[in-house]
Parts: sequence; C-alpha cells; structure tokens
Amino acid sequence: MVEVTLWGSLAALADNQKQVEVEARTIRELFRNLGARYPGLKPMMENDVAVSVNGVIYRDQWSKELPQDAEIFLMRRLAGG
Amino acid sequence: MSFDAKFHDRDFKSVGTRPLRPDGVDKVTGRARYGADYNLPGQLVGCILRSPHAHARIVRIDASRALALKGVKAVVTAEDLPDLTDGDASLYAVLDNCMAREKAFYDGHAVAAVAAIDARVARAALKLIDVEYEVLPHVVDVDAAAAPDAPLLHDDVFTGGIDPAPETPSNVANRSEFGHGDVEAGFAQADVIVERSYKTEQTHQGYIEPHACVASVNPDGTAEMWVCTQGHFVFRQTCADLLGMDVSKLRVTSSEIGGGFGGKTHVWAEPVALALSRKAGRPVKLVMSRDEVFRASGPTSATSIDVRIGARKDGTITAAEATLRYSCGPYPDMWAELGAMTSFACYGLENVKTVGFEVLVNRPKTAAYRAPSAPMAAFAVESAVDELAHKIGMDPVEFRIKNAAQEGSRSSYGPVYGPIGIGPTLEASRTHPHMSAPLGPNQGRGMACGFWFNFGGQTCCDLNVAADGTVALAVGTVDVGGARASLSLVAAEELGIPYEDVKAAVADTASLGYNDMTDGSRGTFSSSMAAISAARNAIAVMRERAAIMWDIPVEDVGWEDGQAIALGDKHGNRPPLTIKEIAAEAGKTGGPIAGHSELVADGAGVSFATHICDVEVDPETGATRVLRYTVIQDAGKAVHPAYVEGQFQGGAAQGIGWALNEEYVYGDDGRLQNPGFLDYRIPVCSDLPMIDTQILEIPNPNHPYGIRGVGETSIVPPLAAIANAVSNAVGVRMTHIPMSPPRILAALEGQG
Amino acid sequence: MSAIAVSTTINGDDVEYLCHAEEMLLDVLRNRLGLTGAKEGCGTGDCGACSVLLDGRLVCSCLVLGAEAEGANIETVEGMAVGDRLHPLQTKFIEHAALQCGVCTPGLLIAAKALLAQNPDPTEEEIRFGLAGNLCRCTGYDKVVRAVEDAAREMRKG
Amino acid sequence: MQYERPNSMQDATSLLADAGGKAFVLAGGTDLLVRMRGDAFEADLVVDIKSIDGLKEIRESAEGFRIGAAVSCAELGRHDALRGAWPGVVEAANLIGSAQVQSRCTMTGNLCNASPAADSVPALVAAGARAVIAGPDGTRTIPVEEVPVAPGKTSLGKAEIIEAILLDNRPPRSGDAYLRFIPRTEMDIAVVSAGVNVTLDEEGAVASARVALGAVAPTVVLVDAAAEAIVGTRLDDAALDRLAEACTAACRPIDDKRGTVAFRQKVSGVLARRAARIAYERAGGK
Repeated sequence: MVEVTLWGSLAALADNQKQVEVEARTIRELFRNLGARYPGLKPMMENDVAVSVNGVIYRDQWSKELPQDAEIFLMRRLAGG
Repeated sequence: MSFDAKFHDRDFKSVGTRPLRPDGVDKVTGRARYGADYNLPGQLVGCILRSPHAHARIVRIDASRALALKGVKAVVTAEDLPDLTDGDASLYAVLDNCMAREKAFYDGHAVAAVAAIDARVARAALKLIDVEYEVLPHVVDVDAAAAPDAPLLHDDVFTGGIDPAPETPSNVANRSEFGHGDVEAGFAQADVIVERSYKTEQTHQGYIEPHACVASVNPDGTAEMWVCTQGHFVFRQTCADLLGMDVSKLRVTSSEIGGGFGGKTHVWAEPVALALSRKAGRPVKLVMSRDEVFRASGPTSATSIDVRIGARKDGTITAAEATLRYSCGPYPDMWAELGAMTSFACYGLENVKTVGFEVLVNRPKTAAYRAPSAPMAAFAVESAVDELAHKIGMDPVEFRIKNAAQEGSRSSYGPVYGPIGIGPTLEASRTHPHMSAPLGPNQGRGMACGFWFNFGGQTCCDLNVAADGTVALAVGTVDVGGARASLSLVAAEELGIPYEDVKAAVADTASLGYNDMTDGSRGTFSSSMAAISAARNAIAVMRERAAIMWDIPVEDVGWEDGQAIALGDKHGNRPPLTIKEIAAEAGKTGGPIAGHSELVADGAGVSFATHICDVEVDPETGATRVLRYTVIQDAGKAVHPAYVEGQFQGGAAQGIGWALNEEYVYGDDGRLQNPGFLDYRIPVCSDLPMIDTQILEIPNPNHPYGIRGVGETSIVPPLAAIANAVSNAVGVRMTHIPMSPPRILAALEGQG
Repeated sequence: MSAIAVSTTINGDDVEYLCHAEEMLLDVLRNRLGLTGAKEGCGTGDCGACSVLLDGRLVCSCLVLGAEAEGANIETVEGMAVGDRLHPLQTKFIEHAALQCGVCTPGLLIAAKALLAQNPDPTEEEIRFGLAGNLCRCTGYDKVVRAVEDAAREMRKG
Repeated sequence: MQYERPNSMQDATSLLADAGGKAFVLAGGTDLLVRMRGDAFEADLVVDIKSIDGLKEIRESAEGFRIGAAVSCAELGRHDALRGAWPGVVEAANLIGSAQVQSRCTMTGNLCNASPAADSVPALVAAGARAVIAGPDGTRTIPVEEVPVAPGKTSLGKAEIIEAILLDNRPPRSGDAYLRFIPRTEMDIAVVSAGVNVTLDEEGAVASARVALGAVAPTVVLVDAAAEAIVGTRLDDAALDRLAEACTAACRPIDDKRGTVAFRQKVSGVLARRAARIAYERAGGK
C-alpha cells in the first residue's frame, strides 16, 4: 500500500481526493489501480502525468518500483522549451 | 541489458574539455542545411491563408477561383484534415490550430492553404480564395478574458478544478492548486508583508529560422518529410495521427535547426504540408514568413500574477502565496499550473499556496518557451522577495540564503528535494566580484534566483565501430546548440578513445527507435545516458571479440583506455588489443561491432540559477542599459563548458529582451501590430554587455557522469534581476514586464 | 511577363541568371543558384541572416532586386574560404563556440568581414554596433564578439 | 511588374509619365522593397535611378553641397567635408538602420518615404535643406519640409523625381545635431527625435536657430517657438527649459506600438535640449 498525493488539477478528476492509498508495487500498478477507482484519471494517465517518487520525477518509466514508505505525487506531465 | 545510471565519481579525460564541434565547418561555410535549404524534384510551393480577424465564425470557403488559376495544384481546408483525434482534446487542439474548423480564433489562424508551381502563383492564389467570416467579439487581455462578462471563445468550456463544478461556461479553463502548511497562520506570524500584483506581456521565442518543411506523400501511403523541429519522432507521431497515416511509413528527417527554444516542439504547418502533398500528388515545400511566425506560432503566455509574502524581522519567510493567471491562446492547457508549481521552488517554506488559472484568449496557441511559465512567476515572486528584504532591512542575498531550499526541504510543488544547487549558487553570488563592484549615479544592482524542473524521457541511440576503430554515434535528439560535440565527448570518454575518433550525427526516424524531443533541457542529459549505455554495450561486444582473438574466456578480458586487456596472470603478458585492432578483425570474429541502447532517462534533477545584473536608467527618458550581467548556475557536470556557457548566456539574453522590450502589441481590432523584428525588439549586439558565467558542478546522483540539463533555467531569473536593478537604480518598483521606456518614465513621473 | 537576364560575378565566378522583376537577390541565390548559405530570417532587412557583399558593400540580399545585380560583384559565405583554407573569422567562430544553432552565422561572418575590411582594429563597442544588424537569438553575442576580436587580432598579424 | 534602369533623368521622368499603372522610384530600396513584400502592395513599374548620371555623387561648390538622390547614407558618413560642415545631418542619416541598410538607403528615399519618424528629415529641416525636383517640365527647388505632406504622402507630381538635396555652406560659428530616442541601441524606428541647428554671434550667443521634431505629428514639425526660446541666449538652463517646453507644446503625437503621447511629449523636450547643447558646442559655444 502506498500513499499518493494527487496534485495540482488532478484531484478534481478523482472526486477531489487529494490523498489516496493504493495497492501498488510499481508505477504501472499504481496507474492501473488508480484508473480503476477513478475513471476520470484514466485518459490523463496515458500521456499527461508524471510521478514523483521521493523527489525524483518519472515520466515514462512505468516499471519503476515504489518503495512502500515512499513519498509519491501524481502530477501533470511538464512541458519544456 | 540493465543500465546503471547512478553517479560514480571519476577523473574525466574528454568530458570537461572544449574541442571543436563536429558540425562547425558546415555551419561556417554555409553548407549546413536548415529547414528551407532542402528541395525535392517536382516540388510545389505551399502557402497558408490566415484569418485577418481575432475571432470569427467561418461561414463559407470558396476556393474555385484559386483552383482555376494556372499553376495551382491543390487547395486544402479543414475538410482535408478530418478529425481523427478520437476524443483526445489536446490532439484536437493541435489539429484545430493547424487549420481552423468552425471558427478562426486569432489573427493569423490558418483557414486554407494552397500548393502551386512557385511562390508567385501560390501567393496570387491565396488572394483568390474567398472566405466569408462572421466576425465575433474578441478578447486578448488575460484579465479581461477572465472577467465574467468577457466574450466567450467556447461555449462548452467550464472551469475545471472547482468544486462544485460551475454551470456557466467561462474562458477560465482550469484551476490548479499547490502548496502545504497554513498560509493564513503563517501570515499571522509575519512582521512584514509585501503584497503586489504584476503583469507580463506575451513574448515569442524569436528563433531566427522560420518554420520550414518539405513534405512528400506517395500514392502508396508512404511519405517523407524534411523539417526543422526539436523532435522529429514526435512530429512523425503527431502528423501520422492527424493524417491517419501508418507511423512507420512516414519518415521524418530533422534538418539543422535555426533555433527553437520550445517553439519547434509543436507542429504548425507540417500536417498542412503533408495534406497539400497528398492532395497534389507532388512534394510540397512550405516555409513560413516572419510575419506568419509571429502571428501564428509559438508565443508564451501573457500573465497577471498576485503575490503575497510575509516574513519575520529576523528574515524568516513565514508564508507565501501566489495567484497566477496565464493566457493559453484559444485552447485549454496547463501553463498556469506550471507557473504555480515553479513560483516558490527556490525556497524552503513552511506555509505556501499557489493557485493557477488557465485563461483562453484570442491569441495564438501558447507554446513552450524555454522553462515555460517559470520566468513570469519568478519575476513576480523574486520582485516581492527583494522588496521584502529591503523592508526588513536585510541584504537581499542574505535574505534569500536564509530561506533557500536545501536537501530535505519540501518543495513548494510537493516533493522533498534531494541534493540541489540553490544554496551554492547564492553563496557563489555573495562572493562574486560583481557583487561588490562600484556603481555610478542612476545605476543599480539587482539579483534574482530561478528554478526549472528539467526532464529526461525516452531515448535511443546507436554506436557503430568502423573497421578503423573510429566511431559513428547516431542519436535521436535534435542538436539545438552543440549537443553533437557533447555527446561525442561522452562516447569517447566511456570508450576510452580520443574525441576526434567519434562523430555524432542525428539519425532520421527510420534509422533509430523513438526519441522524445529536445525539450525540458533533456538533450545532453538523456542522450549522454543513452550514449554511455550504447558504449558499454559496444565494449561488451569488443571484449567478446578480444576473447575470441586471444582464445581466452571473456570473463578474463577487461577494458581500459580504449583497449582490451587480459586480466590476471594466467594469460601471460599479452599486450592489450586496441579498439583499432579489434575493429580490423571484426569481420572474422562475428561481424560488425555496434552498441545499441534504448532507455527512459528519468531522474534529470532540478536546476537552479542565481543572476546578478547592473543597469543604468536614464531618468529623463526611462531608457535602461544593462551594464554588467553574471549568471551562476549548477550544471551537474559541464560536458563541453563552452556550450554550457553559451546556454547560460543565451538564456540571459532572451530574458533581458523580455524584461526590457519584447512584447506582443495588439490593436483594438485584436490584430497583432508588430509581427516583425523591427517592432518586436529582440536584443541586438549593441544592446548587451559581455555576459559572465560561473558554472557550478553539483553532480546529479541519477546520471553516471553527474550531468544535469542546463538549457532552460538561465531564462528564469533575468526578468526579476533587471526589475530589482531598476528599482535600486531609480527607486521605482516596476510591476509590468517589459519595462519599456514609456512604462519606466510613467512610473518615474508617477512617483514624482 | 518575361524574365530579366542578369550577368554577375559571384564569389569570383561569372554567373548568368534569369529572374523576375520583383524577385529578390536572396531568392535568386537560394532558389535559382543553389547558394543556400544566405538565410531568410525576416525578409525585411531586420535580421541580417541574408547578408552578402554587393560590390564590396554589406547588404541584406532580401532587400536587393535580383535585377539590380547586373554587372555587380557578389560575395557570399560560400566564397569566404579559399580552397580548403577557412577564413580566420570562420576558424575563430568555431574555436570560440560563437555559434549554437548557426543559422545567423553566415550573415554574421559576412558582416564581420565587411566590418574588419573597414576597421581592422575595432573596439568591442565598434564590433557590437557594426554587427547590430545581425540578430542572434542563441548566444547573447558574447562569444561572437570575442571571436571577431580574436580573428581581427590574427588578421592584423597577417 | 516592369523593372527599368534608365541612364538619364529625362528617360526616368518619361518612364514615370508614360506609366499606366502604379509606378515607383527605386534608389536604395530599403523602404520600397519591404513594402513590396506586403500582400496589399502592387507595382506595375519600378524605375531604378542608380545609373543616372550624377545621382550617386556628392558635389561641393561655393554655395554648398549637392547630394545626389542615389548617394547611400554610408557614403555620406565617409565624406569628410560634409561631415565637417553638417555633422548633425550626417549623424542623422547614419542612424538609419544597420550597416546593411546604410549601404543602400538614401536621404532622398528617407525623405520621400514620408514617414514622420524618418531620421534624416528633422536634421535636414533644421538645416534648411532644399530638394531639387526633376520633372517633365524641368526642375524646381523647394524646402525639404514641403516634400512630405502626410504619412506616406509627398507633394511630388506623378512624373517627378527628387534628384538632389542641397545643403548650404555654413557661416562661421555654426553647428547642428540630431538625437532620437529608440528603445534598443540600434535597428529601431525613432519613437521621438529632434534636430537642432544654430549659428552663434561673435559673443557666443545664439544668433539664429532652427529646431525640428520627428515622430510627434503626421509630418516633421519645425518649432519656431523653440528656436525663439534660445535665440539671444547662451543656452542657460532657463532658455533650455523654455526650449523643452516649446517642443513639448508643439507635439501632436499619438499612442502607438512604439510609444505613448505622454512619452513623446516629455522626451521631445529632453532630446531637443540635449541636441541644442551639442549643436551649440559644435558651433564653438561654451
């Protein structure tokens, strides 16, 4: 079980839940289980989100393992110049 | 093969030196080919017809007169780019931006395009396309657009991120919020509070090369495109999606790119060129004019930002709050959200809250511009921070050092920081000679900090060892500013061979796996990681080949300084096998030698900079001259320091232009008044001083060499650094960017 | 509408071309003669990327009619190097990392050559004003100015 | 479009007289060719005057200087005698555009483009320059301030061409100066500008003066009140204050993308004051 903060505008897509507990060992599982619970988040998680795990931001590495005590933020994927 | 991306300290031989770039001679002799420098046999010239109205319903388009003109081969409208986006709102926005469908949303919005035998005929044909518009009320100002009575761009956009969901449509597309702690409780503890509102005008990336492409679609569904882009793989995907093509049948080659700064991360004319080629059955070359570049591509957001910061007399910030309204152009996006994330990222704060509002306006679709959204937020926050320091009587550097985020601080956008460089850049500014240099009358010094995320992403590269032991490195990230030199250095370093023996090139989309764009300061960070991985894979192959040549187990073969060595005592005193010797035998030991890699380069690590600036203001005219400028930034590890300095200097120069003169000026009719380099005033050579740089190297723990992205952060501090310098020079606090002479003079007279 | 026949010298070679009356020299060089070193950055004389020498004078080729070049002597970036020997400005631009994207570089090199022909020992300020007609968006001009200073030094040594 | 490059002024004016559609004179082309790129612009005939005898010459005589219409501004800057006599005019002409533009642009073209912000025109007006106009019926000479009548419009007839600008020789103790305000250091159009021309008496007081302002009205403004404010003075602060006030009062500017009414009003006085000081010093005043 990991605790995830839904950040920025994402909470609005998840019944305004800012903190949720999810059973997940990897980013892929996190997305799968979050999507099942909050279908509104699903399209977002295809391409438009990034995950911060203990301060390091992951955009694509869905196999990244999530330490169970990790601090995890789900945020909008960033644009760059 | 798993790749260990962790940083390991080492003594570098190649990395950190300043060799000549591999594409240098091509670029000084005029041989380098940019977007418009390519031609195909039988090619037509494409031109785009653009809306003269800021907001209008397209009632009818009649191209029959244009099609009747001799030499015209095709006309396309939105009908030729049907909606294949399948509910993907952001892709639909790209489609609608490339070719207006029901409404033209801004002056310059494409409504039709023509392909003809030459530019003269194409331009004449544009005048023969009859478009009937129903002109609608428009709004271009970000605050006016957010007002409840503003003309609506869309009647189906309701502000997101608000509970309960609103029932009336609005130009405010979304609300986002970040922060932690209790800001009101924090303000209650403050001895001094600064509260101000700021505005920044819309600017353009201002790359010197206009968008250009040559598209060639064959009747069998295969296609090629030559284009100036920051990401040819992304362009391929987007164009294939929009045109319903098989992705791998569209081969995209990135030309040399004449500047991008985020503006060439988005498609504009490329899908149109493909549609024209598909319809005409011939290659089509489409090159934007400068006027089109300004009217229809790339600008950043105009913003309106309220900031409130409180501190105790001892200099501790107790609470900080910002409300940010960013213009998005006609389509919902996340520019304010980015601004809200970056606002207070330099500081370790107990109580912080930022709220972003995305605002739709009748201006071109906002595009990424170097550290997108961060410079405006930094302008507002760093101006307020400076004012607060003055109010409590503390040196602005000391005040910032006292409040700077550190390893373990919770960032204002959420996560807890690892090792970061804000403190060291501030410490370096404190002792920099610039800080203590004398100032004359009407002169002032300002400083400011800046933050940007940086990111990595999908990356792929190939490293091929030729028969003579030289190495060709094929990368998939477009080289926007010297990356081929840096990546050659990294490959040479890892292989243990001289830089001169490596030549890096950017491969086309048919020759390499998918690569994300060169954006987010990721080019050198990500592709160097891929190059290291590919080199390690090639070394593994070469160790196997050496084992065959020596007829010993591969476990007994090591790799050192570009040669295979036999490990241990049992193989006698064999002289090492050099890469040249191994390569020469490749055909007899198993075939060509190559190292491949595909990876997701994550862990780019955040980036910080501190800038110091001296200005002189003419109190009678409001003219500001930048006298001295210093950039201090953390690079993790500077691979090719000359090009790292170049990034620092270039970002600072763009920031100086933004701070002082650059802005989109709209008339009451909603039309852009200054779509050219005459009146959109980017800095010229005589406007600037030398720009001093100081590179700090705090290794990124998530890169084998400790490399961080360096491309973007340098544009973040200048707006505030210059505003603070102006304030110190003549005593007026400037809250509106650009600080053009009329604005400064008005402020001086106003206080007067 | 008939085309105009023009005879010129370009980079020392006799060149003849046909152009339309309203066609700019830049378009002639790029589209008719394959000399794509000069770039179009603005088409209005504001960026200098299309700089060439016309009878020894620095001009924006986007603001010269192709027809005006009758009998003229034109020098472009393609003619700066002599054989395989780069011009000192070209060498110094590479050495000083005075280019990033490089699209403004051909124009800057031509403008710098014109400047040094008039003033072999310019001050930093003279270089900055001499190159003010050439926009560069990548470098902030710092390394460009240093490269020109260094090239001037070398050229004075002869 | 037809391109012609006549060798004589007579041929040139005939071409213009016979032209059926829209005809334009081309010298440096730095304004005309920019306009030609615009979608709305159409030309049937362009007459290039650079091959006409004498038009690329600066002739010096007992009366003064005759500057051919096709003389580039860069050449003006290289003419020592002209620069010595009329430094303000030459520096104004040399402020137009970049080195690239300088190689091509001409003062006559700057005048005929009829922009209120033209850099050389306030200096020429202050200098009392005259324009020699050739036409089918011979030549006539008029003060330069009578050439532009509105933004983009001149008083020239259909087949008329300015062939030269005349600048008189200077009496002793004379000086002129031109200053403009631009947001950058180069490459901009003047937001406001001022040209001042003075001749001093033997005691060093201003005997006569002309003050002209650019970019503050539809055409360049000759401000008599500003000149009167400094005549008889040695440019003491009070005189300069009156000069600046007169300039500010003479402005009829607009708000546009380059500046505001308030800015132009204020800065016209600032520039006139600074230009007057330079002109005065050049005239030998102390």
